Amino acid sequence: MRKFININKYFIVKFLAGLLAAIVLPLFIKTPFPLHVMILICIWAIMGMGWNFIGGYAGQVSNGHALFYGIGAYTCGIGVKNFGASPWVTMWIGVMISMGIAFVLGAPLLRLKGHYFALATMAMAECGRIIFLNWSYVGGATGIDFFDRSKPSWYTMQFTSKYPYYYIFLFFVALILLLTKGLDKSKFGYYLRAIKANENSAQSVGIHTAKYKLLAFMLSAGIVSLAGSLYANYLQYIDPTVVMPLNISMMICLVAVMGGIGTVIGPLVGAIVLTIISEYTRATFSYINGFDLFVYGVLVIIIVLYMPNGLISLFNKKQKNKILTPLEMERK
Amino acid sequence: MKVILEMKHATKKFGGLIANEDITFSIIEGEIIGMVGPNGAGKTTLFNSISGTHSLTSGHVIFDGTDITKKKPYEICKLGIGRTFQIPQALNEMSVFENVLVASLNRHQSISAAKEHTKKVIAMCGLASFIFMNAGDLNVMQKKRLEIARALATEPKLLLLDETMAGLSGVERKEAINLIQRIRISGITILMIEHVMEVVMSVSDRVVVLSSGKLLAEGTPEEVTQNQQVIQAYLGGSVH
Amino acid sequence: MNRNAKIICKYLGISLFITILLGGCTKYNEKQIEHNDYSQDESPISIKESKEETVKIGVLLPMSGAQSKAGQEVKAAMNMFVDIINESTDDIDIPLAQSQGLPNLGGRKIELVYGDLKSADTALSEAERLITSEGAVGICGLFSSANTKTAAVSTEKYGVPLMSEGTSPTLTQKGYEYFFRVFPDDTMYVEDSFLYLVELNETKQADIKTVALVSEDTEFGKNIANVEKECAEKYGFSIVENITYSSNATNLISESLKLKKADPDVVMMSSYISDVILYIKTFKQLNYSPKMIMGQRGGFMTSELFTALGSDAEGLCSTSAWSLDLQIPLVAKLGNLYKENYSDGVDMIADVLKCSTDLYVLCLAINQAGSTDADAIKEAMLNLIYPEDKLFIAGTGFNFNEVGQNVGTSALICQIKDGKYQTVYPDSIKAYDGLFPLPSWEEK
Amino acid sequence: MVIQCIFEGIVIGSILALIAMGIALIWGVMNVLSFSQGEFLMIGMYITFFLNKKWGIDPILSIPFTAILMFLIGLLIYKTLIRKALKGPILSQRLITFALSMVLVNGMLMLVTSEFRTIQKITFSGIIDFGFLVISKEKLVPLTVSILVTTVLFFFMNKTNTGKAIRATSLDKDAAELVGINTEFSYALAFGIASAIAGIAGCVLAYYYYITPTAGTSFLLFGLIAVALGGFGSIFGAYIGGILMGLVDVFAGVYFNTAFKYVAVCVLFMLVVSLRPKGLFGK
Repeated sequence: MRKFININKYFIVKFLAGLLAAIVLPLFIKTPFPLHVMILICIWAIMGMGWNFIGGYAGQVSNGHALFYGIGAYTCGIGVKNFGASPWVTMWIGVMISMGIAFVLGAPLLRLKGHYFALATMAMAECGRIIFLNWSYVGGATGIDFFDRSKPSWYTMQFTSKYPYYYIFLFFVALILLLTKGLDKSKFGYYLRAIKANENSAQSVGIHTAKYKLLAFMLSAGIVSLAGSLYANYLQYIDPTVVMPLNISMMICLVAVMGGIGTVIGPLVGAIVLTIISEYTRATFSYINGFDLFVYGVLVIIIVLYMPNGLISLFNKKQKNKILTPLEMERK
Repeated sequence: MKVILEMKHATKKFGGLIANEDITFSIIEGEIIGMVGPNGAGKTTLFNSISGTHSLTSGHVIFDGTDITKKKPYEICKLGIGRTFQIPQALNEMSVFENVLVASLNRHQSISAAKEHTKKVIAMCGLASFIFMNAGDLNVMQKKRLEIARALATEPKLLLLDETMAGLSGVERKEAINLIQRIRISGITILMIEHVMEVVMSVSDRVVVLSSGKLLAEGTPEEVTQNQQVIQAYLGGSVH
Repeated sequence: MNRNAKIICKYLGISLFITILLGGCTKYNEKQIEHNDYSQDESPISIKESKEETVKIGVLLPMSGAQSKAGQEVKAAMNMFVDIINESTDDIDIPLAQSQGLPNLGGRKIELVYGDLKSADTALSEAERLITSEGAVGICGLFSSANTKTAAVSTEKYGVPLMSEGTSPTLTQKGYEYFFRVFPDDTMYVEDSFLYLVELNETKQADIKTVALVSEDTEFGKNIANVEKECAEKYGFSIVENITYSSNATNLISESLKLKKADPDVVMMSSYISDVILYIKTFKQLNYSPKMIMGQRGGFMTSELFTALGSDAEGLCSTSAWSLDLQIPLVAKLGNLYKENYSDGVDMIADVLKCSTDLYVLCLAINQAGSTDADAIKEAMLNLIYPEDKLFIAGTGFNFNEVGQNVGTSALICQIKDGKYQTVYPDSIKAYDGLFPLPSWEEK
Repeated sequence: MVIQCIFEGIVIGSILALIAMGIALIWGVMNVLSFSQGEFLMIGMYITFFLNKKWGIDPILSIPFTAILMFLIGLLIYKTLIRKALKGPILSQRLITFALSMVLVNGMLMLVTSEFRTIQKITFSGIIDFGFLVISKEKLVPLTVSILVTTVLFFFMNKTNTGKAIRATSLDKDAAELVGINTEFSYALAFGIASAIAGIAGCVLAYYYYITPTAGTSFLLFGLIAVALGGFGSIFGAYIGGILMGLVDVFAGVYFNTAFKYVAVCVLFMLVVSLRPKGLFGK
């Protein structure tokens, strides 16, 4: 394990401090709406971190992750509705299915480069959306509605309060954050970055690029699917227009890009900022038609334009210019 | 006298264009082989065929007893061939240290062991003062160094160097020759493409001459320089 | 150690900042909300009665996207009803109009708080925000069936009445406690459209035998298609083509070609406005004139239909729950008031009236209950007293059954004639004799 | 029926081809996947609409005006936004165009509301019915215009110095700069031309499509796919890609299933790029 996971103690301190803050924070919140925003932040953070593996680390920009999001949500929905299974189980089945589909589709699609890959994944997600829309077993356009106010429990992951949701989602955010951190400076992480930088030279130093890209694709599909499962349980209603539109695919990228792609906490930062902007503008400006999305779009443009490396570059600036001594380097 | 690499009737065609035609030669363990030839002679194509970037149209490449003709670059690298690129293909946005580290991971499973190894390679290649620099910010000479360091970090048995001396000043060239000698001492066979004749003649044990995709001559530097065909085809302009 | 302390301080600082930001997202009212997790019997959050002047009602409308025009119209009509209730309006003779505010609540006035209805998942969060942050005691708005389902998750959770005109029959089958629908559901509408066909066959020897179903591929179209299939079988019409298509398509050529080839007597469509426009234009371009186009509200029941299609819209039929030409004096009065003072000269159409009537009925129930407590409102809703002579909708009144459906309502069918919706069915209230078959494009 | 399908497919394809050419131009020259092209189409439609409403100008006559106006709008957007964006990573560029499309749609929504409009005063209208084939005169317009625009663009890119400069920039920006080409100018021009083409597409589409701020969005994905299908960097490829998409769209709808026609389009695309990773005509 030691050779696989490589986490230094400063990260652990930071992580625990952040976690503590995230745990304590909701106790000061008296209305559900901010809590709802925080839950959304968790969902987007998970998705952003998942996408980050293929889009950020491996540099294969997928614009079709809504497919996996939808598959996760649907597996959970069908499991709960049709089989009475616990979401705690179905979410992992969803992860398996997503990874399986990522494996099958990834093999041909990952051969594509740049914009072609983005477009092919977009087409893939669009196919998925239309198929789910017309597939009566999964409820088709009517969607799946598994809201049942009589059964709130941990087994069904249905609660009348928002707090349990928040803490469950926070747990998964923390888990995936640790996973990302663990992989960040591991062989896997370095290999993905090498693939992103230059596939030819990556191959020349012995990296099985196709295999690692596929692994990253599957991993990210699994994580995004997990987010889908969690969101479905929170919303307790899913249909293809909610969980599979093209916009979600783009927003996942946006979360990661805004925070900083290929970094550990970038997607988390992006999720916090983007969700707050999105919800805040909607709550404030929705009196005029379209004004909220207009403001939202302008803010996104400004942030992406002036911080092309993400908000994370604000924090990292100091460290970059600093010349590290070999001792410090070892810690890195 | 163990043969490490054997080219057997290697032919590579791109559509109608024949880049390499019926090339046969072999390399013995521990040698430094210089490969010379005018521009467009098919040297880099041959390199690409050996390292698996593309596969031969016909013929075979046998490395250390294994037929690697149809193998992929990463498999070939695992088997023990490291290469550099004529146009340096550094992993931009990664530091010099990380560039070499990625290559070190080829033989070292754990990060810490790989880091140790990386430090050695970096020290050997004289890149120690740049380790935190972004590879994209290096100058051409440093990038070429980095190419060598990266190839070396994969712990190859055979190293393919593609024009690592081009554009270097006299002093830098000396350092580079030094480096090549050191690499050889560590027991690595080297096949190098080089335009700078002075370098080829001084370090190579044997020289292979390509012209228009064909093998023109093979032998010690002295033999080759006296070969009439070579003089006509390649050195023709300068010998009068 | 020092460094660790610094980091912790930094993170706590950032969290504090985020808390403030999040807090800023909502306007705090002086309401205290107590959390009471995991209790099944009481609603988890009980809102203490405040001494506020107004009774707040949450309104969810599409503020952006293709439907926002309809949203604006609904907003205008709702404001009309709010004015009627809040001010004393003598010429509109309906309950609550003469008094100022809600008499049983000491004259408290109605205030609308708005939320954006972008998609089904925003319906959930916006409904929740309106309830918990804005203090809405009831939710209404321009809902689709999908939006209703997610909004219901919130309203059920907090125990707040939800008035929705989502027409999917599944809504009343789900056992929602606080869900109410004033107007008919899909089953009634579709049943009526087939009854109209039967009537045409009987009275006009129209000889209608075949129908084709065209439905868009989201919940709205899919549900109706299912009901239509059942009804067609029940009334002995054969379905010659059943088309499901993607809404907001770039073209509807293949769909139209298929219809032209099948050549049914009646085309039954459930589409949104964008697709209706494109369909009619495509039919015209392909020189295909169906004998009858029977729309199921949606795009067929919008004021934009006339501006966008002009004379091409003539003769289109649609089911409806209300029409300006109903033979009730109140209808014309309301219609005029709306047209003159609230909508810049746009006629009131059924969907707009439906949503605003929801609001009005909710106010009636609140007034009758004399309280804003959800259970009291529900109780009042189920026993709503409304003088029948003051009705402004078709049907017998507001009599809700246990699942929240108004059983006193009835559907009707309108046809577009002279740029107006005119009732052609049922016989008792029809304004003119329906036109069948439609003339071909050249004759129009 | 088959003939009708072919005709309709080519008409739809022509529209897609016009959008695709704009995307292909931006992709080829700047290596940006432009998500705002659909919105330029929409703005073009609105310009046409207002010209028609105010002065009764027929959409086909408004093409020059719309094209010039859209060209200027494109230049403005390039100068204020895209030029800065080009300095960032590729993904940021793409997301900026995505956010731009959001801004344009909602800005338009604020300006003109979401009301669905159509052009009422049209000179070219009516149908010619052959029985086996019904030709609507309105549809001949996109057909002709797309062929004209393609030809003009082809000659512009291949025969004029400015066009050659743009092509040189797209092949190798640094080398083009070395031989004295003002690449900045080429970029701006390419973006302007792409916007103008989208505007022209808006003009011809306004003949029979509804006009609303979200109208362009649904064309975008298929425009993008058409470019990738044809192989980027070639005007001709984009044109063929567009036509092919239109044909597949109609035939899949009529002979397969209307609900799944876009699945057919997407699957075809994925198959083609799996076999030929650079598209049909890509090099």
